[in-house]
Amino acid sequence: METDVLIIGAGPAGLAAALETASRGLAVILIDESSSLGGQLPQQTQLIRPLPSEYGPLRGFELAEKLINQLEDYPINYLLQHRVVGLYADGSVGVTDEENVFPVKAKKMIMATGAAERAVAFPKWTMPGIMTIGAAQTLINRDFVLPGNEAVIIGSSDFAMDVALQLMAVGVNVKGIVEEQPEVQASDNVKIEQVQQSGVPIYLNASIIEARGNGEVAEIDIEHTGTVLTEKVDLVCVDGGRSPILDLFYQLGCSFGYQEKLGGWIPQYNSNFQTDREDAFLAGNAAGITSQGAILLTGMVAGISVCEKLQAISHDEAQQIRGSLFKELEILEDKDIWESRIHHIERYANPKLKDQFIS
Amino acid sequence: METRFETVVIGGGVVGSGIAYHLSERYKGGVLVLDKKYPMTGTSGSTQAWVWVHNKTPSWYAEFNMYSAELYPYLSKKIGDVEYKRTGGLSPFFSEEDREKALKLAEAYREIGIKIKVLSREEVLEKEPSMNPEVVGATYSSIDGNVNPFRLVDMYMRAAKKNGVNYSTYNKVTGIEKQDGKFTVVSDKETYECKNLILAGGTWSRELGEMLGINIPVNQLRGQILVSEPLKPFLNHTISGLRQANNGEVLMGYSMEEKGFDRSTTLDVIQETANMALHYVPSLKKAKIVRAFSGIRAMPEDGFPIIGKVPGVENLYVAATHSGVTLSPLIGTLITELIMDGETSIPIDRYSISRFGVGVKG
Amino acid sequence: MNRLDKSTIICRCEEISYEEIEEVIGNGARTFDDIKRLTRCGMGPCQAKICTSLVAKVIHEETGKPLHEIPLPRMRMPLSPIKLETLATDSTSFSTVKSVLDEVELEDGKVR
Amino acid sequence: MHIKDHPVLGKQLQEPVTIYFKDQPYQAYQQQTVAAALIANDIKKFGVSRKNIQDRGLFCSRGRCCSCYMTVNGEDHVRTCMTRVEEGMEIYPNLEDPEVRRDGNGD
Repeated sequence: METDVLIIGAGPAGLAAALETASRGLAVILIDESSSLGGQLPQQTQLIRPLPSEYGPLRGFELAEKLINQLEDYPINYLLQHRVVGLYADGSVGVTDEENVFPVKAKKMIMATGAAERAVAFPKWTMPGIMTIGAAQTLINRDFVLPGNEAVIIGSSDFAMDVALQLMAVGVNVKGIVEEQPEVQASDNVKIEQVQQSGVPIYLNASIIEARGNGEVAEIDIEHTGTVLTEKVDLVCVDGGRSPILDLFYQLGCSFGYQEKLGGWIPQYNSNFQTDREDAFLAGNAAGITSQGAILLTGMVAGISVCEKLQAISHDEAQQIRGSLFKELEILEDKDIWESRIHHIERYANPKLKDQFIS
Repeated sequence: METRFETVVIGGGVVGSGIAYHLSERYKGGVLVLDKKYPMTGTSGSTQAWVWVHNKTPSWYAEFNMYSAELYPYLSKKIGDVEYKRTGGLSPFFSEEDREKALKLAEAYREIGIKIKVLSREEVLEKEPSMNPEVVGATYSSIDGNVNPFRLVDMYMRAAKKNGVNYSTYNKVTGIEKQDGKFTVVSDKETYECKNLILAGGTWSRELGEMLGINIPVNQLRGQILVSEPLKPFLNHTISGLRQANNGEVLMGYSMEEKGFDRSTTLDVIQETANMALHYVPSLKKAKIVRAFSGIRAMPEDGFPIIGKVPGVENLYVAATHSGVTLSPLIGTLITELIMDGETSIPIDRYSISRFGVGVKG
Repeated sequence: MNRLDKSTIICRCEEISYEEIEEVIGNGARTFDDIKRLTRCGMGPCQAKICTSLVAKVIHEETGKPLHEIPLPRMRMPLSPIKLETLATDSTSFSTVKSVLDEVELEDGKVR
Repeated sequence: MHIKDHPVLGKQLQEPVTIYFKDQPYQAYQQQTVAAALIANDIKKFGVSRKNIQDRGLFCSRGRCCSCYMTVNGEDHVRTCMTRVEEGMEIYPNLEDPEVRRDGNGD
């Protein structure tokens, strides 16, 4: 299989990049291991704002529909339920449909492989009924299944607040949010307010001593201000934060930098969202954990840069569009994340980790 | 930490740690092992770890490997369980022409006391029921087996440390000099002095030798290896190309590529290796592969080990070889004999570095 | 990270605890891969996708090294587990993959 | 418990599907994954770990942690969080290492 552009990951970043490239006449293959487009968006039932100007505030699944519909009149080759296995010596990407593994040779690649949730370890954290907040959200908003009736959430990011509200919306009794740090990690005060008004206590400087249960979680001990609180639960959702998924960048020999605020190790990339491997671009959470609006903008930048490199648009036009996309990104993105991203791009020439396969 | 030692070993992999352990059993002087990272970041940590004798050629080299294989049971008694299993080694073939080659091999080995049987198809399938029924025959040697390389090096280190050997890791050697009968070893963290110096640099032996103007002609030959998820035990032998570890995973791979120090893997070789594994054992088809790693063989220019004293440089010893896992008990014993007794119990002049016409350059 | 109870599992595939990792760090292991080779931590089906960040925290706590100085583990293909038959092609030609007998050369009927 | 009427997404569970866990029939719906369908039927323990035989179930639901490994229609170590239910699916917990011998002489 040959193509101009291979986009890996059909989440918001991949879909945005697909629009920029396919709408300018480039042959695009869009691959995702899930059976549907949109990545995690379809299960985001909360209102997403801010979004780039042309999108306006939408709920996650509405945004997914819009991104998918925009691609309707372009001949994109969708490879759903396909996943990347690795690379061939000539640089083509090894893809599998679970029957065979076959090479896909692309002139340029855009990796929109997203982020993965980090685990939180405490005694017996491996019991059934203990899962990530992303897993709980997937169950209620995509599979329409109640993961439990009485829950405790460990961690207090914006994502954790969304999941707390969504669990309560489907009737789960969220008995508390446990945060190790002295202050709530979420930045959206409206959501924090909503969670507290629903009667959910947020325990700060608190940690989990142990979970207990037979075959599945039944009880959890929370240490808070010197006292031990035991809660009867059948669901524990952990929020260990998220990090970019790096496996494919690593196989490509990309080098990495480290930005705490962007999720830790990040592939090195310049202002074209090009990694230090000439034919590999990136977009979305893979370029640093950020909000949905920013994710879309990074997909557009990567798409525009690829169009420029494949002469689908001129350098000047690309510079002009990128300029305005970066301006909008600065306005829309959380200040700390924006500054970390700029700092990361500035250090493009001196990565912290490189030549990982040369011993 | 002390900076003067009677003996310094550069390189803490299976060969270097093997030497340090065997030396520590008899030697009373201070021993320091230097490694530029932590042991097993090189070949010792990325190997199928066969303890393999048969079809190593010529026969004197097979004999050398056999001596080492025979030391393994005693080694396990001394340093603890290294998951050494003398499973017997099967090298199957699928065409009648190979049978002639196999018979010649068996005959050549019989002369030096290595029993190799050439099995018929039925005998192969009886020994290894999961083998592809299209197999035509196999060479079989009861001495072959395998070991867990991680445990082997770990147990060597623990036993050596218990006998007083010091390890300094993440401490790369950057320069070596010899003046008035002593070696000065300069490394990232420290400068050391010692009487005896042992070069066990594995794939980096050439670079190490150059620090003393000595040619240690070791090249790099990459091998890619597939690892399956742990499966219920079903493979009885070490088969040339794959084996099943104690933990149940099957290791598959027998490839050779000249890629210098590039330890990446490629789907090209991975898929070819998968074809080989399925060709040998079709029932592996549903087994899931969880990892493909690659290791760099430390391959001396002529393929044979470089062991022993360095002519012209007193108290300098070198141990650089391929099949370091198979040979580590023997090499450890031989180097210890050279240092303690000045000579070895079996002749090793074939393996001397002098065969490369080496003298001290400059 | 619950540092009080060192029996806490860090690698859920291979069930390696905090104290097992702490012990090998005490013996000089510094990177994820050092720890993996000595304890099997990270060798399970998930291939360290879950325990990488947890082990990095243990290394940080035991050695004081900041997280940005704790390198990534060596990530390998396949990016997630895959059946051998899916990987295999139907070709029977082998170029780089050899059989051991290939290496045995005969010179005028004798093994060289 | 299935969410028949989602507060934001409404009635999404349309085509029912019957799946079998340890030979017992359970109710699922077309677009659900095996893992989700089992949880809807209060089955959270999908298997046990290898060394300490500890219970395991859904954790990451992204196909990365492999804690949701089960035997589905005769195939071992299937990631049930990434596998959609199909009518008549036979599902068993993951209790031991896969056995290859029986596949060898089967199909």
